[in-house]
Amino acid sequence: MAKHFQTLRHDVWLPYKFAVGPTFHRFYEGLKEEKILANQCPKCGRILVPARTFCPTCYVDMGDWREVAQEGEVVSWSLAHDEFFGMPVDPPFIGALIRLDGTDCNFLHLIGGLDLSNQDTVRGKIRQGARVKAVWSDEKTGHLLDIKYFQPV
Amino acid sequence: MAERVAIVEVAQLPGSESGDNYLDQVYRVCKEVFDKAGISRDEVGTVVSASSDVFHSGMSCANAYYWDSGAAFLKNGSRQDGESLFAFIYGVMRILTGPYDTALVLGVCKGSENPENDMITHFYTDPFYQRQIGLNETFAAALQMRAYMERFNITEEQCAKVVVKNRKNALRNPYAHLRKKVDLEDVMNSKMIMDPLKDLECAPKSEGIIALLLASEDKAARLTDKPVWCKGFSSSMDTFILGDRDLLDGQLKNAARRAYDMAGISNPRKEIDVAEITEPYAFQELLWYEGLGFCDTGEGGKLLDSGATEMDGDTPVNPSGGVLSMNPYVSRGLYRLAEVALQIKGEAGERQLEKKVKTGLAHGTHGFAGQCHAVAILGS
Amino acid sequence: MVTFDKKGNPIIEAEVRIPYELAVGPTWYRFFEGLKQEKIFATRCPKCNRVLVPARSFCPRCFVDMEQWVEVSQEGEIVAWVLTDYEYFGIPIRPPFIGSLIHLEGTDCTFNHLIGGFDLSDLDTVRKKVKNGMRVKAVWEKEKKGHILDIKYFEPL
Amino acid sequence: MGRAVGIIGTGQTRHGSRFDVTYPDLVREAVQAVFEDAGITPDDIDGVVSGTMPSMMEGVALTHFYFADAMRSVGKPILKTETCGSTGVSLALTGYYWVASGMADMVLVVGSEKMHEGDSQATMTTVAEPFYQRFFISGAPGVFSMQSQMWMARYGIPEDKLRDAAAKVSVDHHRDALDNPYAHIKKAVTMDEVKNAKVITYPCRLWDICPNSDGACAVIFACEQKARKICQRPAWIKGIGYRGDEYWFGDSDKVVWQGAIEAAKEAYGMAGITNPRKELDVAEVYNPFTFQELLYYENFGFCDFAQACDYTLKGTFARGGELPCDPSGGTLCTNPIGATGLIRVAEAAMQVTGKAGDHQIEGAGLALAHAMGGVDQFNGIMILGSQL
Repeated sequence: MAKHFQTLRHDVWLPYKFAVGPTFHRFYEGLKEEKILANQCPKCGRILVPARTFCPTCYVDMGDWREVAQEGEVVSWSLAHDEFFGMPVDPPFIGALIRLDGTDCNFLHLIGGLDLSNQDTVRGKIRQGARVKAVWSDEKTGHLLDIKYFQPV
Repeated sequence: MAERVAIVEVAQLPGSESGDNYLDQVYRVCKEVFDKAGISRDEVGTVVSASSDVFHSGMSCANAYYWDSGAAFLKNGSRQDGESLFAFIYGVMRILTGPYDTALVLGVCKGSENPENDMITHFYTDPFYQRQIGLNETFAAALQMRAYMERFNITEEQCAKVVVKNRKNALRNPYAHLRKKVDLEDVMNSKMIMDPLKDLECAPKSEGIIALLLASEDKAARLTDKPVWCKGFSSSMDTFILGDRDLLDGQLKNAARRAYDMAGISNPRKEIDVAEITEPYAFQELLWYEGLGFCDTGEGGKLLDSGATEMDGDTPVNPSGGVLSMNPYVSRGLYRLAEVALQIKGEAGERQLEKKVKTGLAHGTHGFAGQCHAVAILGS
Repeated sequence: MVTFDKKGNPIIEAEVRIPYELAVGPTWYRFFEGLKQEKIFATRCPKCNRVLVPARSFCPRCFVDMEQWVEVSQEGEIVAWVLTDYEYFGIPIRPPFIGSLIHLEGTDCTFNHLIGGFDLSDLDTVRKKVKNGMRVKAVWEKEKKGHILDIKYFEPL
Repeated sequence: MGRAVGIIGTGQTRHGSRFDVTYPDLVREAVQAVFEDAGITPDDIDGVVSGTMPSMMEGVALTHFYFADAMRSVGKPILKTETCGSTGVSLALTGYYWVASGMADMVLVVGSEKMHEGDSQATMTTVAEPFYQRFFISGAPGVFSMQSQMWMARYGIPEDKLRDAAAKVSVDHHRDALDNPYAHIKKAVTMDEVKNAKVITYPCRLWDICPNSDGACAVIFACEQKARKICQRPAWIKGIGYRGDEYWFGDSDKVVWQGAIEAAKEAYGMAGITNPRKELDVAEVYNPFTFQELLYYENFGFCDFAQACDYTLKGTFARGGELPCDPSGGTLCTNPIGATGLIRVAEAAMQVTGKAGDHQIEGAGLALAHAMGGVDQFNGIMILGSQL
């Protein structure tokens, strides 16, 4: 950022330790076993993924845990071309909202496993309603990217 | 208890990058608004500012830094975070409650000192899920835009036309950051950032330091012959996790409905003479038309095509050039409000609308895909 | 990646570094240029007449411009001091160091800077040496960068 | 003035090191507690006020997004207040003004901090700008050490006496905290332990300084009509005050501290208090450092200048004394910063409504709550009473 006036470079550099809590911990443990875990609200009956501590709508503790389908439908997607801070993988990549079968919310993740170099080709292949399926990373660390991406079926 | 609260005067700094020191800029804009109203710092009752630490040049507890520059030395004051329209309504509440009969409302964001906005919006995410997928405001907007296009057959051209309209309006606004005309082709051919969102459809990162002086009815009568009244206000918050939300049926209509009820507005399209709305991504202006009740659901593109929201239309939207022409993230809501106030006062210079402006709407939004909206109604 | 704290709770550790670039502006610029020439500049308020250091562009109380520049004395009295001998992430100066408020002669506020030039390793020795009201004088770095630490510290006279 | 406003419920988390839950879950703990205490449902709420201290304290910015569901604010109007360490009282003031102005009848106010997730001293370093003060403000303890030293020097207070008074404050509050189910530090300390503890920044020693805490607090404000209908014993807001100094630490006097004096004066004026030590029954003074609590006694007019040590050593401000201060153990024993000021307000409300349990001051009818923020810059006060 070369500027035409005098500036002072100033980095804010801070360390954090985030409390994962039992709910996300169990969800991450599931990922390590190639399972996508959700839980169900005892009041409204919705199945939410990732699993939550409480239902955001009913405000009651979530109930039964269950493994959900690794397949679903694309609800919305975007092909990222540029590098940005905090991006999960190198561009180009597709970020997407996916409705996993049997769940009642959209799951934010990546779509991959296809050639992303040409936008028009991608637009031809990925559409709202397209079926996708989870592809797992070889090494699991208990992280959202243990699922490498969702691939068109 | 005061019955009504007015905006007395407005002072704003331009959005372009400035080598001036932050504190000097804040001081100058406050001084300007006092001079316009003809009052001294000592006479000011209370001070409410808006700023966000993360959009504040890397200094935490932002309002500590500019407290005295913001005229608040030994005054009762407070600060709102995230959305500067919050500071406006908090100033209104303070006057309504008393004993203060004036309030300085300040929006502070020196964007030129910050990293890219999305580096910062990334920190809105929870560290466990959405952060691991790299979510930020542009990412969320791109998902929202595609959903909007597919569900309602909104075209990429309709979205791009918002940019053309607003950037054209900005040519007449000396405070706007980007003052260069763009045509439809420029927008359509601009770099794809996150498909379907193109570079020119995303708002820039701007400076924006702005001050408004509010007063009770009695006090306003002594300070100005053109008071602009606060007629209605509300805000509304949406759920946190993006995948839990219906991105096309958000909280704007709740915020708008409550603000309209307060202002006694039943037909916004007819009763609102001008609207300044926060459209950090071009397509959002179309979607917000719907949320504000300017048209039916899915009809945002058609409303734009009809020309109704152009400068000479029946509901001009963003005569200032909007956020696409100037985006000081935190203070952008107050810039919208100031523009509406100036239009009502008839002091909007070259961009003054030809028709008589009696009632105007200012809208602010922050967060992913409009997680939070605020709507203010002003009137003569 | 999930690790565990000492009680066995799962945590995720992360470090965040966000870059900002601040506009210095003409007042700080002139103040820092002064430091390069071993001068400490203040400005005077035309209304309340107070001399404030470092130089300001406006008086926070009177809310008027402060355009009259004055070079102030490099000597003054200690008003308060604190020996810091603990460390934390991102601490800008390596401990031990003494932060202090110094009333420079001819000014109407106190100046925040370091006291140094002697052994700081033992609190009791430091307490015997450093007292409020004690006179101190600026000691300059050989190489100047136009930075507040061009004054190395203030040394007891 | 605006409409009368009352507090109809308070909720706190168990404060301390809370790595057992995520941040929204912690916030929810306080919000659930406040709805239970007030006996109302979220549907009754017209608006929500949210606040934490600096955004980067926990590495999540603009936390009102993150807590939207935990605060039950979805679909509701919201405000987000942040004023450094005084955030908690500023939050309460926001709730008060929202209701007093007539723009809402019932407002939920939530303050929180999860300080163990970040590095508090590193974050606080970023409160000082990098042109000047950053290099000389050695964290919060450094600032307060300088302030107490100026005080001692100004009045020639003998060091031993000041040390004894500060130690007594620490001993008393650590004992008080044992009776507060929400308090973080629950350990009795002796005068000798305090006086001989490790020096952090001279003269502050370990037991003179507050901990880093995780915690949240929630309070519901209601207009007079609703408060009377819903709640048998609301805590009425009798007075409010707030003042801020210049940003630079060296620009104004922090011993005869105009910001603190005028904030108190504003609140006393509204509440009709002329002799605070006699008229107030209890005070929750923001006391992250023992020495600072003593300084506040003087600036708030609980005693004359230079007299705080004498009164303290006599027991005037201890439980059972003339004006008990911080019977909850105060900030000294519990400091989740963004919640801390609101905890003061909640504790004051609990005292005047007889809900403070084991640390109840018998018959308390008028209470002061206070918070301080910035580099000795902000002071906010709210006075609560059992009678309107």
